[in-house]
Amino acid sequence: MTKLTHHLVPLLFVAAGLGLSLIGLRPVVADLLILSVYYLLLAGSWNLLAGFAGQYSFAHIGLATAGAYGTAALVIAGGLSGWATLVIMPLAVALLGGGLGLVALRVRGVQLPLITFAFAGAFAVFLAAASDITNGSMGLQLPKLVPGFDRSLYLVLGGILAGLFFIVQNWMIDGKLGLLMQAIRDNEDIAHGMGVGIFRVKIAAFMITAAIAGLAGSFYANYVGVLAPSMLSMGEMGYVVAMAVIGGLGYRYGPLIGVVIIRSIEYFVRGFGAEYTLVIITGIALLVVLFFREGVIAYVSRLMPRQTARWRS
Amino acid sequence: MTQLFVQSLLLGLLQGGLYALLAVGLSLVFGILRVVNFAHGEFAMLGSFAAVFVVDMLGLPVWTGLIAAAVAGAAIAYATNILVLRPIYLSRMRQKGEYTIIATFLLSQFLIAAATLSFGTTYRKLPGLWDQNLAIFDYIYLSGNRIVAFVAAIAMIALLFFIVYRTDIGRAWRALTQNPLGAAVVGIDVNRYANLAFLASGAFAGLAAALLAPLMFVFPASGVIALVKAFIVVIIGGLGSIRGTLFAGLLLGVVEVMCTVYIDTGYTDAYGFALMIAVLLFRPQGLFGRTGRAV
Amino acid sequence: MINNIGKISRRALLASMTAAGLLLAGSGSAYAAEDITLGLVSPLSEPGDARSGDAIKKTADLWVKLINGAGGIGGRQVKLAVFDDQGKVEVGASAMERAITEANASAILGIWSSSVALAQMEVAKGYNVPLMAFYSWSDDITAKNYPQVFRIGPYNSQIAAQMVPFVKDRGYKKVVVLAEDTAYGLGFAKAFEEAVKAAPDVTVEVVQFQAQTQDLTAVMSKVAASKPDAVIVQTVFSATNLSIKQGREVGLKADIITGWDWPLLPDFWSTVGEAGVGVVYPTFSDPSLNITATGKTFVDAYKAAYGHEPAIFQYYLWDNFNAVKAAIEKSGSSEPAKLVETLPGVTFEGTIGPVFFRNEAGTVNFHQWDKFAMFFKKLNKVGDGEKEAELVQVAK
Amino acid sequence: MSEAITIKGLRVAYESDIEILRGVDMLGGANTLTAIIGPNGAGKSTLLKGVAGVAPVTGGEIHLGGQRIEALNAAQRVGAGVSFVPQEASVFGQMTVLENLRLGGWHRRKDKAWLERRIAFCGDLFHSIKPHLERRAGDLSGGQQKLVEIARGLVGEPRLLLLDEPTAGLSPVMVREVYREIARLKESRSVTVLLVEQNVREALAVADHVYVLAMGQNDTDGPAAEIAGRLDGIVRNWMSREGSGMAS
Repeated sequence: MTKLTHHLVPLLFVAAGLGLSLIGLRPVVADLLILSVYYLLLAGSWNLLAGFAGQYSFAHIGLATAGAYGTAALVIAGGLSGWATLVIMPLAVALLGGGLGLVALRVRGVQLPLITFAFAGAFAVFLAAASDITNGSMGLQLPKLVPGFDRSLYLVLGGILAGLFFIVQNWMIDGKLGLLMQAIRDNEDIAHGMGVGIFRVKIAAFMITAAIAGLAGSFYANYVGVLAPSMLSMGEMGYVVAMAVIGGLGYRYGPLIGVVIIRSIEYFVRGFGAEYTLVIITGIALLVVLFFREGVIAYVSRLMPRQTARWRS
Repeated sequence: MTQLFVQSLLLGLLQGGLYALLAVGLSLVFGILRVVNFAHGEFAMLGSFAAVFVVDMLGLPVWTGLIAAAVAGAAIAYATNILVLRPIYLSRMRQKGEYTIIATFLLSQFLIAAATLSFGTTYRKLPGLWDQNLAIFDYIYLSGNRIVAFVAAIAMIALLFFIVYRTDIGRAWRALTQNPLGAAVVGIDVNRYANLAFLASGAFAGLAAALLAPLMFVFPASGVIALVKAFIVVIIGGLGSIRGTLFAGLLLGVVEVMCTVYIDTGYTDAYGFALMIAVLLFRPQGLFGRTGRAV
Repeated sequence: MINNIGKISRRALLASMTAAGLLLAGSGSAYAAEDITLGLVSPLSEPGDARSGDAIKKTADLWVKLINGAGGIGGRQVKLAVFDDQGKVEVGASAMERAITEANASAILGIWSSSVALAQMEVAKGYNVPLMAFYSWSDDITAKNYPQVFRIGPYNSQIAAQMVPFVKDRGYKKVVVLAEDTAYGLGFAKAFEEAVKAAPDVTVEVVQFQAQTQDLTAVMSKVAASKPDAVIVQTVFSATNLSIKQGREVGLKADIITGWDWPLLPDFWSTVGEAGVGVVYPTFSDPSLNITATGKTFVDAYKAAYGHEPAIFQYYLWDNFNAVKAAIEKSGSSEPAKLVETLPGVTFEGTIGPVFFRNEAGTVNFHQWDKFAMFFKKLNKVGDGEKEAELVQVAK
Repeated sequence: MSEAITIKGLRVAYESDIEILRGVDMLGGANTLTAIIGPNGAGKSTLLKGVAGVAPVTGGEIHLGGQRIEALNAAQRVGAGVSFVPQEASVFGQMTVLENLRLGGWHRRKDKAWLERRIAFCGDLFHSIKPHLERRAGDLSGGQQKLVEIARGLVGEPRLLLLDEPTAGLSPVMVREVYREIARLKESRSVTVLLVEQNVREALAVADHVYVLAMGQNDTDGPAAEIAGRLDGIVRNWMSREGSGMAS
């Protein structure tokens, strides 16, 4: 794809959001699409962090959850409007992500997934146990952006947020930061030798992707209107990882493809019960991991040899 | 109040022995292959189901359940290595370590879902070898099964120490852990010894789960708890260090019990995480790990 | 602008729904009257309380089978639209919306966890569809006075109040409430702390723990060391069995009063063993209970179908279904809005007595049926079931 | 005991389209020391790895005495008598020198009496590690560690010893130490040695025969003394190639 196409994609999403809201969708389909935006923001930003910068953090869902609970706190205790939280929480979570990075990035390689895993685990215990603050598993209710069950505004907002994500992604990948991130991913020692400020680049990647996760969490809170600790589980993290990996880790549109595939499967198999959904989704993800190691995008582009170079970021 | 203190300390130590047994295989495999195995907990879970099957359904004696658990755990670990991990670590892809984490993570989610589907979510219990509550001088209270489990755990870890420091298999493992290149040039077949390490890892996890089963319960998601504990132990002790694993297991057991009793009962699982984070920050290689490893 | 979009879409939505309805009516059984759909939203998988979800599903399936076998409601067949809430509030709320908008459910039944129910109430209110609670104990469910929400079953503050006389009569001076960190556990603990103020010489300590825990030995050591007279365990997960087993293991000598009907679940004795002897459990069920003809039909059919006795919450669920049936018969319609209007006035024979709703606006007794008795029963030997358990006390 | 090695048309490629060795021929006489020199990227180390079986051989033949070995895997080649001492540190740092030596006889570990004899023999071989047999190998100096690796490589009674830049990264004092011992090893005339070395002068001083590689192919070869004579010309030739950027 050319650079121009990359810049058209955000417009496409904004237009789709507007169009769909005008057509009017069945609530179930609208639900599916709106929550898919949440997953797209998460899988997409995780892809930037893991696929492009090579930093496999397992705290990403934790950051989104922090964004969601932060939104609830601002709305309920602070009396702010939901719209304000959509601006404030990404910034706040970026700082949180930066802090986490300062701490977690002191370790390298496979220890990073482990320490972020520990942070997420500890946060999950806190959310459930500190029920006097978080309301525990009773769930924390907050007013939605739009009272009632009208989804059209959320479809528009979802389209805009998805578009925004792709704009940020284009800016990151095509810019200097993206090059430095990939240099670190491919060989940290060589990148270091070339004078790349490794720690600064990593922190920047952590903060930007954390901001996107925070935005996702805030969007989720404003849409769903009720939060519970179950939002932060290893299963959810696995879900996001599966999306990125199935689509193609380190590919610009990998997470998008992954979200489409997994959410569709989920939509069609959910009638069988949650266990079946999980078996099917994790089974497919596992097969992709084992046999199409670079994800669906890489596999498809190999079938179309002429396009290979264009699909690769 | 000293009574509570002594009781807690003892409980923590007994619990810690089992944590160490759960974790020791994870550490062994990491040392040899640099693979962090997120499916380790499911080796334990499936092992304990095998024990339930043998003892409950077939009606065989309890000790056969322990053997069944070890065998089942070993078999699944072996299959995991051959089918999931070997293709990755023999490939030429970059960031293999991280990729094995993703693969085993998804495998673990799949095994939990599959087990839920096959076995249902009811809690099952395994009878123990010594199903009796003991009141020692009416001061210390313990179940016999806890003592059996601890003694067995320590015996198994002692056996592992013997294997590692006194046999050729152990020499090969240590060689692979200390210098994979050196091991290759002296002609040690990494595949063969990785398989053996996985067999041991699965057997120990399965056995640990079967020893824990009479104290707790058997159900599909039980592996998650086992994995988290094993992780914490391995990180604290230092990846690849068996001595460290034993020490860290006991430490985790004591810290969990003590903090639960003396700080707040609602945060039991958080204490382990906190300990793990602290160790990673101040001594990333773990208490017994060595600096400059290829981690 | 935005409002306009909303209007358009809602109109479009209505149009499409009507079209779908016509299509359904046209293609389906053209001669028979249209089927009635009831939504069942329950925890059918982890991390929800899937054990209870399973029991709920069995009860619902049986009810639909019996009703359809007897010719349906007013000649119309009943079908269930089953959704899994996974014990998660957000999943429960969206499942409920699916049941309403996609399956066109006339009423939603089978809700279990209070947390989920509280989120679903907003959906019920928004769509004006009846939501039937039976064993979700949070006071808020009826105290919020939503016209669409009904409960045939107990609630926390009443249960807690009934427990105080029991504690006094047994002479307990020091009571520990062991509560899981959920709406169920902590909600009860709070209500009990409030209610026990009526008995100033009883001291209460609440010990909170992680609901999904697998190891309570440390917690139980602490409880045992404080040497209470009684421990009230309030949890639905494995911790019911764990607290008993591990409590005795670490030398807990106090009486254990544990959650409701859990000791009757099939895995109780096989997991707890000897330690279960002496456990007292409060319940709303007892052989001395006056089971009506309706109740007897239910119990017999249930035993025939599944080979064991139903637990008391399944009785209430049965009454939930019958309440919806009564409302449909009374109003002659399965329109959700009609049912919301009709339900407060229905009376019918329930499983353990006549059922009618108290409609005291502004209180917890709004759309609430509460004619249940509370029994305290003691398990005296391994394997004791509901019939063998000794009745220690009754609170009405 | 030891054998001559004959290499014919050896090709090595890590990825299908990038060939590092493009047909190399070589002959190392039994019990001689053959040095391989050449510019950076000439494929010297790759040649040793190809012979040791740790780099993928895509064509050509390797004869060790009467045996064809190019189809064997690395472990099987150890069994066939090939011993490789790689350039990177390969010592087992947490084990004692003796334990390191014991692992050198891995492929015949069941033969206990033979193994003990070999450990004793090889432990005695180099003056500068003899006093340290009970110490942890990781605590020795870099040069001593390299000697431990060479001694370990000799425990299995190899027919062919492959030394890949044994002095890379060592201080001049240690370089001299290692070469003193390599010279002693050569004098004992007990093993065929292929030696890859950047320190051309050290290599020429100790070698019997020298091969020069360039760009994955044979450049020239001859007896050590002869190559030493025309070294200036050879090196000038490399420089011009490296300057043109074609060597790598």
